[in-house]
Order: sequence, then structure tokens, then C-alpha cells
Amino acid sequence: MGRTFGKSFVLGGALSLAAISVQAETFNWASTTDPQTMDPHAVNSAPVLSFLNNIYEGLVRRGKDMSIEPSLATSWEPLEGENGWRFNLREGVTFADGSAFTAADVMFSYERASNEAADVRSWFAPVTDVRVVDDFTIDFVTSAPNPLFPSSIANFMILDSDWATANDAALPARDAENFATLNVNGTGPFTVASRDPGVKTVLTPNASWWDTAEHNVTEATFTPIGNSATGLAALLSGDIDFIQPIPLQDVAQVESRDGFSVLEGEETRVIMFGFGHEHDTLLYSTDVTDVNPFQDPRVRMAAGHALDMASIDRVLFRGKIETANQLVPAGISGYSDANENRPDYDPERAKELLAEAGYPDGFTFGLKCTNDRYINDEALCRAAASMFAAVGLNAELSTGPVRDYWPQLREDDFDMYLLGWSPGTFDMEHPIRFLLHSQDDEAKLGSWNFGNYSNARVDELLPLIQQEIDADARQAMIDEVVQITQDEVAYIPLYTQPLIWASKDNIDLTQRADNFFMLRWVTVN
Amino acid sequence: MLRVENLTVKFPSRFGDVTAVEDMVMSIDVGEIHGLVGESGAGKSTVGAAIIGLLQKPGYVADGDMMLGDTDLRRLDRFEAHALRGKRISMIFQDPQTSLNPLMRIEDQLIETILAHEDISVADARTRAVDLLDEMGIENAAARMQSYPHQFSGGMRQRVVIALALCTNPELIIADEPTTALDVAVQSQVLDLIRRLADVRKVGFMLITHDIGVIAQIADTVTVMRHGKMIENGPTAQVLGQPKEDYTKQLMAAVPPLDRKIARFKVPDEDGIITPSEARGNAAEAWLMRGIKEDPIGLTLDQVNVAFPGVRTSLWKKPDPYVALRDISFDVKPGTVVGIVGESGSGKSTLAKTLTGLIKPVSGTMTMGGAPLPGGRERARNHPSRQLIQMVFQDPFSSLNSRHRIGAILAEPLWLYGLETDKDARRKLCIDMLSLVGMPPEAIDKYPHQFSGGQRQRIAVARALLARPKVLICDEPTSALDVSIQAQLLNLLKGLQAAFGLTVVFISHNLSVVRQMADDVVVLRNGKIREVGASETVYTTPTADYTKRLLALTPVMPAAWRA
Amino acid sequence: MVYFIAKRLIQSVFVMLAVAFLAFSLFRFVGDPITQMTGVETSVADQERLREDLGLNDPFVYQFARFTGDMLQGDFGFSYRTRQPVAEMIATRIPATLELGIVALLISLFVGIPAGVYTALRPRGVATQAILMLTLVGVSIPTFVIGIMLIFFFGVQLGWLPTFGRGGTVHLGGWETSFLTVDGWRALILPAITLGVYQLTLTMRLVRAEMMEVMQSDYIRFATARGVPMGRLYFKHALANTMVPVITIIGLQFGGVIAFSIVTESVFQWPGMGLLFLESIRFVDIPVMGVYLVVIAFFFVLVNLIVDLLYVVIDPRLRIRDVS
Amino acid sequence: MRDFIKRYEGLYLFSRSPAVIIAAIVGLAIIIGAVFAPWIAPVNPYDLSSFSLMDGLLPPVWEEFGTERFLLGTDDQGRDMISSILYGARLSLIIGVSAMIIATVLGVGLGLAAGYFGGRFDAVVMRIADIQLALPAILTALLIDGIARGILPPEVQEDVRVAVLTIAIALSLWVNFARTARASTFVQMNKEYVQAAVMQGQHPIRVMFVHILPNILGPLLVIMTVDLASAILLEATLSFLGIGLPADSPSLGTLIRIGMQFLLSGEWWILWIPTLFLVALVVSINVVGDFLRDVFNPRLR
Repeated sequence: MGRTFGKSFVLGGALSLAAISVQAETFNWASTTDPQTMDPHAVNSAPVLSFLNNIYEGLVRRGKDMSIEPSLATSWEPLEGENGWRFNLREGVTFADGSAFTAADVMFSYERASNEAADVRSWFAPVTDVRVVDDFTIDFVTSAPNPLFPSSIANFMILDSDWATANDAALPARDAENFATLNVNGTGPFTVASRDPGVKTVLTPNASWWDTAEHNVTEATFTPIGNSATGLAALLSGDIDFIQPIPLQDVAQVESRDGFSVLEGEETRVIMFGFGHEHDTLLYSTDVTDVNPFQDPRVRMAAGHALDMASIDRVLFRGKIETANQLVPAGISGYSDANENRPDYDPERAKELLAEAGYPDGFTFGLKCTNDRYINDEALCRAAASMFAAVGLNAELSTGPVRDYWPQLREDDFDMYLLGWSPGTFDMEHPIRFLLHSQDDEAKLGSWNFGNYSNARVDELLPLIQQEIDADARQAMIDEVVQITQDEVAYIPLYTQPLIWASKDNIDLTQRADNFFMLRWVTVN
Repeated sequence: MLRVENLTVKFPSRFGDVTAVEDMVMSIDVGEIHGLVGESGAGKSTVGAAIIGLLQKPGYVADGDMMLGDTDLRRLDRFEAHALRGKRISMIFQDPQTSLNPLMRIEDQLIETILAHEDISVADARTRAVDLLDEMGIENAAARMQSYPHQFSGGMRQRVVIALALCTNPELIIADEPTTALDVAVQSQVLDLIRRLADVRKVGFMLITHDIGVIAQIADTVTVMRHGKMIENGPTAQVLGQPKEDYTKQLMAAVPPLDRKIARFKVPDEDGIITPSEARGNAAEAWLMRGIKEDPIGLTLDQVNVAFPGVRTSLWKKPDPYVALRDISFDVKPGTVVGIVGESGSGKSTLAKTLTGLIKPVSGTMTMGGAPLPGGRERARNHPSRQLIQMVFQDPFSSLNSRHRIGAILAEPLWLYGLETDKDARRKLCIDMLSLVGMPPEAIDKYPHQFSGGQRQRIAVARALLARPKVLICDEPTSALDVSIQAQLLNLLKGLQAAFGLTVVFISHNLSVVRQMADDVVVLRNGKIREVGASETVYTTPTADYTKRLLALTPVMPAAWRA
Repeated sequence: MVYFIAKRLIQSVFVMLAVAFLAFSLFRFVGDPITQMTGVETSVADQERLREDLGLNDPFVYQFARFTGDMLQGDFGFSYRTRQPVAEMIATRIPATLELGIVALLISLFVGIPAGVYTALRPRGVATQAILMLTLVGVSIPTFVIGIMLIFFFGVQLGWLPTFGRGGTVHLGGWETSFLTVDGWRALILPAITLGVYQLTLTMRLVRAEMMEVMQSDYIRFATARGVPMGRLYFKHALANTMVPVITIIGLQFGGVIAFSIVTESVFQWPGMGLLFLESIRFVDIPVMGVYLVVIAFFFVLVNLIVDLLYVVIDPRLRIRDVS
Repeated sequence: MRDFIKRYEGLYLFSRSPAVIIAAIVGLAIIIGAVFAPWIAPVNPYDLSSFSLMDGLLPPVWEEFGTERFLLGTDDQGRDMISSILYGARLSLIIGVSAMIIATVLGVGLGLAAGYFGGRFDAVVMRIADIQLALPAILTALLIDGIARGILPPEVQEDVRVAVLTIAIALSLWVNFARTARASTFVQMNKEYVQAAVMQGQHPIRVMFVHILPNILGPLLVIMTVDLASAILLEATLSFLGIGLPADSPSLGTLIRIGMQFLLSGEWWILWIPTLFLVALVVSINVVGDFLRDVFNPRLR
């Protein structure tokens, strides 16, 4: 008896030693919003897609530098004889529940994601037909040549058809929840161990992941922390290892404490001012009520010259922003190197332009801004308003939460407004499609071009750009569009939104320009 | 046993120290009942509080000695003093309703008190408590002891209070107005109890009261106080029988006798009360005459019933109403005074409110001078009776709106009934009316709180008269007043009634007072009329036993003592 | 007494219905949920269809009928944001808020009542003045500032207590409690204090005021005159008699405490109903907001019912009819 | 006697309580500063052209880099803190006071009537009060705010922001007054001077407002001060929850909300100076309220 006890004791001791030697690398991180669902097709919003990218995978994925790289598809090439792409799928991939990944799952996921109930269906607008060639080959047929298609579906995540149908989650939840809103079964590097919506979500590595893990995380816990001060406190007190984002003004504080470090980068989101191009009169003006001065490019240009980006950068953003000159930041494919100049800060010029346009002593107008959407958005608008005022453009500033901002913009209820745009496809074509092409509901074009900026040539160029395979020809057309829109000051691009993450020193991670946080690149030292 | 020598109590205030009691001298022997009598503000209660060491802050004993046996009460520290309280001195308060902790059983309160002073077992304490309650005349005490205070009637409660004061066998009990809140019947029982305790248990009592009748009935010795000073003291018979001091004499003279009606009380001019100056008085008098003198008017009540909805206790069945007045029928002959007597809860005030239209009778009819008199809300705001019937209330402190100047209060009826439209004329009339009730003209610009109770009651009368009423309803108009003031007010009312042939309904619990005023008397009990008749007959040859008992129990002074 | 309770119940139902209506009318106005439910690239047509699916285009009365009807059948609908059943979402959040509120309440009672008694018995003492002043300052600083200050002092600088969340919790049946783990308690301290300060001051001042009133009353003076020991005098006699008004106010306030926990919860990222409510506002998650309001009302009504029962326990005058 | 003494006694007690005197002075100072802000304040913080981003984040004068131009420094907009605070206090007071007044009128009116007429009317009023109580302050405010957002066209919303907040706060405060007024009215109803007036056949309105109201002002006054304080705090809290006033016309609460962003960034003055002002204001109001309470309730002395 005694012996066996002794033995088992020793044994137990040995085990515990072993357990210690393979140290569990738990990792806690926080962000401002909780992914509202675990269903990759139900909601097309950054928090959800960013989070689910750790669990589900698409045919292609983006690397640390945003470049497209093989994921569930090992390779892809244009179809012969018709428009579209063929994807050669990776073999031997299994979902977390062990079932094998085949073209059927891709087909199923396509049908699911392009269904009316799905919020991401717009990705598939150009798709006319999808054909399963064999278990590991699938064709996406598009209405027109579409060079960008592969990169445009980087966030199109693949569900296991059997699992989804078995749990009657064949369609994304619309009004009521379904199995897929709380449960996951992906091919990705991690899988959900437990989830308490809005409180915390625990992820554990997916043992059967096809790719070789760079990370050493054995358990990761995500907590949404809405109040930025609280979030920072949580980091500084060591309760969490990493938080995205932290407020600009706290960077110094975090850096000054040892044991913590800040990652600064540029998001792909460009912040800009838009105009009510199509209004014939100003809505909010007290003095100029018969016309809409913003229809005159000189006035728009004047507004551009009135803005002192240097001061805004220094004071509001602590020198952490890059000014923007077009609707995408440098580095995005299609970025027009030929048109890198933005209206410089020149109040005198602004006044002249206004005078030329017939408003020597300026006018009042309404400026709409969010106060909870972009970094320092409210402060930015107040600063801009006072700079406008300096040249005689007296802005009637009104700020509000984003929840009733979009409806106001959709109802054209503005003279000038603030907008941030991140090219979902990481290509210049995206903003041209949504922001520069004149509004066209049938073709679903210009759907976020609230002021309805309209230029025949731009409208004409968009389809050509979309279909042009030859890179140089395409770039030439894009350059033209940028040229036009810059001359006409369709928008005033301000800067690219900075990305500021903070973590403990012992954490290595990668900050990607789309502000997606990828657990698979995290190492805890 | 208790010796108090030149006791002086002071209350610091922002006007400097106010002396509440000065050079007080008194002594109480074992088993002696010592009466401490005086009018409000005389400092009676302060003496009691000083002795038991419960002076209201920030009052303090400035000078003098207080010896209980050989203990110097002034030398005790907080804890000794507290230990002595209950053990050797105890106290009884005026209102039995409020002097018991409503959340504790009688038993607990008794036992707790006993155990606080004696080291005996709870069981023994309980048995003593039971015996005590028995002695106090509470049937099956053992069971009743389990009840809470609110389950006892006023009289019973006062017995419990006394039991509590006694349960530790103190040598001295300070009784501060122990019977003032009680009806005569209960009062006499409690007084008997006190007398018995003094005789049997040899407890010394300090009996603080304003009611000379009570003193006369049971006090062995008495001290008369005024303005914090001792006026005279000695054996009751001597002090009240052959008073030396004028003040005592006046006091005695002001006490209304029960056995006869006197035309006018002999009272000194109270400070602040002026004799009506001819010019002014007459002006107002003339004005009133125009309105009133011709054809005084009478009231008739026929089978009047008043009931209030009872407390609802079930969702389904309606609560049975509580009947306040049952089949009340009597006449008030024009130009006469009808007195209405009864104990608390007899429905006196309800009757007054019914007459004035504050309460609606459930059945029965009221007529005034033959014309029907609607009740409650049915009586329109502009109904003539609103003007013709006016009322003088019991509490002079709440019957005048303390936020309005006297002028405004008096002028109200004049413009309300459109009796006098011109502002200046109104003011003049008010001034005259003030002098008619014996108030100085300056009074018109003051606020009520600047006057004493007696003065306010005069103002209240003036307000009533300024409506040029034919019927005046007085609800306990003097019960809040000291005897001397009461005497003055009664004189005033008598005078006015005679002068203007007012019809008066005079309500009081005090038979002696009613006798002084009333031509006819209505005796109420539990909302029913027990006896009606000309006051002479009712007082001399009562028919109803209830009336007999009331008359018998009312404390009176030996005829011999009357000045 | 039965009647007493019954009457209260009926009134409560009435209140609940009225609140439900208000809650619902809120639905109509807070904003357009659709834009929050859909991504940037969703076409206007798709949004319109969704609006139709959710019945947001139906007439007001119809929607209200559906809302209350479903609610009476225990169907609280689904969240626009997470698609989860609202009932479930709220249910999982209730324990956090309740535990927070109750602990805050207890703190306020166990500190507030003694403090109140003390300051009442020593009205002129230095300590009294200090306490009064301190609490006054306490209620004059906005809750959220207090919360953040506590976090940074105890959480960051001293590192004694966690800065957010509930720490370790244990599931008891459907109820997730912080009471059974040390972590849970440590996480509870700061938010509870933050939430309790206001309540504490209120309780203290009330007890003080009532106590001072009662100490003047005849039965206390009589008890003193009988030499009842001071301890008993203060606590058995005086304090007991102050309790009736005190619990009334506490009852009325508890609803407020629950509601004010919105602020505390957002500062401490406390996973309670309040936090859920704030998120819901941000995302115009109308069903959640509505149900939250109704639940709050329910707690209010419930607490006041309990208060009524407490009266009966405390005060024999309500329990036993007058039999004199 | 009673309230005659009281009036003078009030002054007497006041003269003998330094804390109250200090509070009164501080409170008055802030209030005067707020009322005369347009004349006192160096610049008008609502006039966007009056300040420049160039002056952003300057510390108070006594700190390094501080300048006399901005005694208490500037915020991230380059806005002079003194001016912002004075104007902010002004808004906070406008909202607080008007909310308090609305609540008083509404509550006292209903309370008086309920107490006077009793019966059904009373029952109805009290049920409404219950409903109000079941929707605590914050929720009422959120509700009103939400409704306002919904029914008002966006362009006017900014302009009526103050009104909306005021009404929201007022609604959450009136019950207090109603209950107190009702209770005190019940007490007065049994006073004989009221019976006298009713008996004489005076009009209910006159009885209520000429006779009863003056006699129940005491306790109401106390509540008014206390509620003024809580109204100001509530406004601050609502700002924190993001439904307060817009940042370009900030109240004290909004200033604090903005300042929260600089809690750790080293620009302490942006948060703590407005907070200090708010606390000073509210504390002094509360102290005065306490004092009044003691005056009107001598037993608490």
C-alpha cells in the first residue's frame, strides 16, 4: 500500500514538473469593441472580420505587409476563355472538428455569403457563377475581367458545410440568433474555447492547423474595454498584455514606463472632408442662402488651403499622422505617385480664392462630424472649424455619435462633412467605386459618395480600371482619375489615421495596416 | 426627602442667558404629593427637568442646591446621574400616547427597566412587572403585557407609564401634567392611583400642572410659580384657601366654577390688552350692528348622521364606515348660546365641522333660520351661510396663517364677502375691530407669532366678527389657554354675544367653562346625544347617568376656598 | 395587511406596464438600427429589406402590441446587434449588476448607519464635522471621476486591486457569482465603493436626521428618565424607530443605484446590465434597451414591495390591529 | 414666535458657522463669474476664430512654458481654460437652475394639488410619481435625449441640446418636490387656518397658493438647493455618457469629459481644473443646503 502511494506520488511529482517545463503562454488582450457575432458572413464590420481571421480562413490571406498570399487556395489563375478566376485548393486541411476541407465547403460558403441574409454579399456582386471543378478546384466566373477579385475576397471565410447544415446555420442569422453566432468551426490557427459575449472570449490554438505556427500562445483571452482610460489602466497594471488602440495623448505616458512599449503605424484609412456637391444652396448658411459656393472648385480649394495640417499633427496628433493627398495612402496598390501634392497651408491664397469666387468676406455653412468614430474626430473638426473661420469660412459645427451620423449623411443633410475611408480591397479602385463614381443605386456604385460628386470621365474610367489587366495601363487611368479629382477638389484628403497599439515589452506582435490583430504572429517572451 | 434651595436655571441664547427659574425653593417629604402650579412659561417643567437632570440643552443649573436624601444631585457625573434616574427619581410625561416606545412590547419595556437597576432574574422581573400592572388596575396583566402600546387606550397607557415609572421603586416621581391629555373620567382614576401610591407605597410626587382643580383635589402641599419665581407655597388648603399673594388670588378668581354661572370674571388687565377706546370701538360696533343686531338667526339639526369610510382591509369587501355622529337633533334658538360638552372622541369637533360645511352628513337635515343648510361640498362657495356662520378654533397657534400679517388676515372676509370694497376703509375697520376685541391698532401690521395665545384668540374672534356673522361657532376656544387668559376671553365672548345678539355654539370638554357660557347644553358621547336641556337644569338636576358621572368626576375646589 | 400587499401588487403591475410603454416609445426614436447592423458596403436596397424583415416599418400601435404581447409570453425578442435572445443576454448580466448593487448598498448601510448614529449623538464633535464635510465632498465629485481615481491609485500605482472586470466568478446554477472567490471579491471592492459613496452619504445623513428627531421624542426622554442603559437607549429604542423612514428612502434609492451602476460599470468595464445597455445605445440595439428599462422598473417595484413587507416586520402598528 | 426667531436666527447661525460662510463666498464667486462670463472671460470659447491651435496644450502660468496670456493654460484646441470654465459653469448653472425651477413648479404644483384634493387625483399623481421613480434619473435623461434625437430634425438638435438636457433633468427631479409638497400639504390641511379659509368659501387655488404654499416653503427650499447640486452633477454624468453638451459649447461636465482624455498624458490641468471648479461649486451649494436644512429644522441642532 504505502509503496504504491509513494510511487504514485513520485509519478505525480514528475508530471507536475513536466507540466511546468512546457510553460503555458497565456495572452490577454483588449480592444474597444467586442465582435458582435462569430458568424463570418453575418456582419461586414472590422471588429468581426479582424477577430474571425484568427479562427476562419479565406482562399487567400494577407501577409504582414498586406500582400495577398495563398491560404486555403494554394494558387489561382484567370480562367481561360471567360472572365473569372480558378482557385486550386489546399489538400489535407481539416476544420477544427476534424472534418476535411473541400471545394464543397467553398461552394457552400459562397452561397451562404452571397445570400440575401448575408451582410458581405456585396463582395460577390461581380460574380455570375461558381463551379466546382473537382474536390480541390473551384472556378469563380465574373461578369467582366476582374483582376482584383482574389484580393477582394481575402476576408471571405470558409465554413464547413456539414457542420453548418447539421446545426441549421446554413444561412447567417438575421433577426434571431443561430448556432454559428456563438460557435465556430474554422480551419484557422485558433478556435474558441469559451465565449461570453461582450465580456470575454477565450481562444486556444487549433492543433490541426495546416500551417506552421509562428506564435507560442497556448491560451488567449480577449476582453472588450470601452473606456480608454480603463483600458490603459488595465495594461499598466499588468492585467492585460496588449491593447488596441490607445489614445494618442497617452503614448508618452506608456513609453515613459519601463516594461511597456508602443507600436505606431499608419492605418490605410484616409480621413477627409467631403462637400455637398449636388446641393444648389447651402443648408446651414445664415448669409449665403441662394447658391452653394462649394460647387465652385475655387471655394473647395480655398478650404484646402485653410487647413494647417502641421499644427493639427503637432497638437492634436502629437506628430503621429502622415498627411494624405489622395483617397488612399502611399503603398496601397493603385496609389498615384504622379499626384502626391496636396493643397498647402496658405490662408492668404485661400482668401484670394474666396474673393475670386465672389466671397471676399466668406460665408457660413454647416460642418458635420462624428465624435466617436475616428481618432480625435471631434477635436479635429473643432480645430478645422477654427482654421476655416480664420479665412472667412465660418463653419457651423455639429458633432454627434456615429449611430445617427450615417442616416444624416444619407439624407444629404450637410454642407461639408467628415469621412474616413479604408479601401476594403486595398486598392485605389475601391474608393473610386464607393466615393468618386456618381451615385448609381442599380449598379450599387458611388453608394458612399454622399455629396454625389459627379464627373463623366471618372464614371467612364471606373469600369475600365476594374477590367484592365495590364498594370501600367491601369495605373495610367487611375492617375487620370486622381488628377481630375484633385483638380476639382472632390474631397479634401487630410491624413491617414495613425494606428497606435500598446503592449508589454515581453510581447512580440505584428501591426498590420488594416488594423487587424493576428494572434498567429504573437510571441510571448 | 427632596430639598431644593434657591435653584436657578438659565438658558444661554443669542440675547444672553435667559433665566428660566430663579431662586426656587421647595421640599417634598416621603409620601407627599407636592403640587407645582402656574401658568405656561412659569418654569414648572424646568424645575422638574432640572431635578431629574434632563434639562433641554443648552439649559444648565446656574445656582442652588438639590438634595435627594443625602445625595447632592448637582455633584453627580453623567453616569451616576443616569444610574440614579429610575432607581431613585422617575418621571411621568404628559402624553401617554407618545411616552411609550411604539415598537416594543410593554413587557420588554418593563423588564428592561427593572433589569437596568436591579440584578435579578428575568423571571423575577417579569413577575414583578405583572404584579405592578395588576396594582395599576390592568386586568389579566400577564397576557396584556404581551401587547404593544398602541393596543392600549389612553387611560390604560398612562397606567402603564406609571407602572414603568414605579417598577424600580423610586423615592420620588416627577409627574409633568400627568392628566392633562386625559378625559375627566380617566383623569380621576389616575389621580386616585397617584394618591394611593403616595399613601401606600410612600412615594413622593412632584405634581406639575396648570389645573388648579387637580391640585385642589389631591395635592398635600403646593407651590405657585410665575415667571420662573416662587410666588407662595405651603399646605394646599392654606395657599389656595387663604392666598396671601395677589397673583394667587387672581388665579383663583379666574377658575370657572362648576356649580354656578358668574356674569363676568374679575380679571386684571393683562399686559397688552387695552380697554376698547370709545371712538374706535363704537365705529366697529356700529358697523356690526348694521349687519347683525336685527333678527338674530337660529339653527336646527334634525337626525343628522355623520360617518367616515373605515380603513380598507380587503380588496373585495367595503370597510364598515366609522360613525362619528348618530341621529343628532337639536335647536339653537336665535341669539342664544348652546354649549356642547363631551369627552374626546364624542364627536364635538365633527359637529362643528359639519355645521361649517367642512364635513358632509350622510343623512339628516340642517336648517339655518328655516332655510336648508347644505352640507360639505354641496354648500356652494358663495352660499350665504359661508358668511353668516363663522368659527373660532381651538389652537390659536395654527388658526392664524403665520405667513400673513394681521391686517391681511382680518381684511380677508371683508373683501371675500364684498362687505367693504375700499381698501383704506377695510384697514380702518380692521383697526377698529381690533380695539373692539381689546387689541392695540399697531397689531395690524404685525405677524401672528408676535402675539401670545390669548391675543391671537382675540384676533381670531375679530376675524370671525369681520364677516358680519349671525352664528359664531367656538370649538374649544379656551382649552389651549391659561385660566386667567381663558377668563378674559370668556368675558370678551360674553360681551360680544350680548352686544350683537349673536347665536353661539360653544364647544368644550370643560363643563365648568361651558356652564359659564351656555343657555342650553347638549351632552355628547360617542357621537350620540345623551342629554339636552337648559344648562341650569342639566347642571343642577342631570337626568342621564353619563352627565351625572361627568359632573361628579370633574375636580372642583371646596366652596370654602373661593375668593 | 394582506390587502396592503395586494394593493401594492396591483399598483406595481400598473407601473410596469407604463414603463414598458415608455420603454417602447423610446424604441421609435433613438435612431436607425439598420445602419449599425450592416457594413459599409451593404447596398441601400439590402438595408431596406432588412428593415422590412424586422418589422420596423409596421405601424406604431401594432409594434407596441407585438412588443408587450411577446413580453407577457416571456418572449423578449432578439438583439439586433448580436442576434442573441435578449432575455438570455440580460439574464446573464443581471448577477453582475445585482451583486455590485447589493454590495454597494451593504457598504452604504454598514458604514452609513453607524456614522449616522455617531454624528447624531455627537452633533458638535470635531469628528462629526469632519465626517459630514468629507461625505459632502464625496457626493460632490462626479462618480466617474471617483472611479477613475480609484482605479489609478489602487489598480495602477499600488497594484493592489484589479482595474476592470469581475475577476474570478463561479457558476451556481444559472447564477454567476463573484462572492465565492478571492479574485471576485478583490474585483468587487473598487466598483462597489464607487457606487456606494453617494448612497452612503444619503443613508448617513438620513439616519442622522431621523436619529436626532427621535432622540427628542417623549418615549426616549421617558426611557432616559427611567435610566434605561445608554446602549439600549440608542440602538434598541432610538435606532429601531429611525428605521422606517430610512428603509423607505433606501428602497426608493436602490432602483437609482442599479441605474447609476451604468456609470460605474462603464468605468470598470463591469459586465453588468448597465454596460450592456450602453453598448446597446451605441449600436441602437433597441430590443435590449427596452427590456433593460422594463427590468430596472421591475427591480424598483420589487424592492419597494420588500420595503413594504419590512415595515410590517418592523412596526407592530401595521402588524396588529388596535384593540383598545 | 417660531419663524420670526428663525429668520433672524438664520442670520445668527450663519454668522457663527465659518464653513457655511466660506462655502457661500466660494459658491457666489463661481456663480458671479459664470453669470458675467461674457464680460470677465478673456476670450469667448464659442467663437472658433478667437483661439488658435497654435496655443494648444499650454500649461497654467505657474508651470514651465505657462504664459500670462492663459493663466490656467489651454486645452488641446488652444482654448483658454479660464474662459472655457467660466462659460462652462455658466451653462451648467443655466441647465441646473432652470431644471430645478421647472422641477419645482411641476412638482410643487402637483404635490400641492394632490395634498389638497386627495382622493383619486392624489392617487393618480402618486402613481405617475412611482413610474417616474421607476425610471431613475439617468434613464429618464437617456430616454428624453433619445426621443429628442428622433423627433427633432438634426439641424435644430444642437440648438435645443440645452433645452433637452434641462427637461430631462427636470423630469427626473420633480418627484422629490411633489412628494415633499404633498406631505407638507397634508400636514397643513389639518391646520385650522386652512380649515378657516375653506370654511369661509375661499377658492381652492387661493387656499393652495396664498395660504398653504407660504407655509411649506421651508422644506422645499432645502430640496431646491440639494437638487440644484444633483442637477449639475447629473448633467456632468450625462456628458460623461456622451449625451451631454457638444464639445464646442462645453459645460463643466463636458469639459471634464474632454479632460478625461488627458488623465495620463501630463496635461493634468485640462481635467483637474474644471473638476476642481465643479466640486467647489457643488460642495458649496450642498453646504448651504445643509445649513438651510438645519435652520428650518431646529431639532437637528
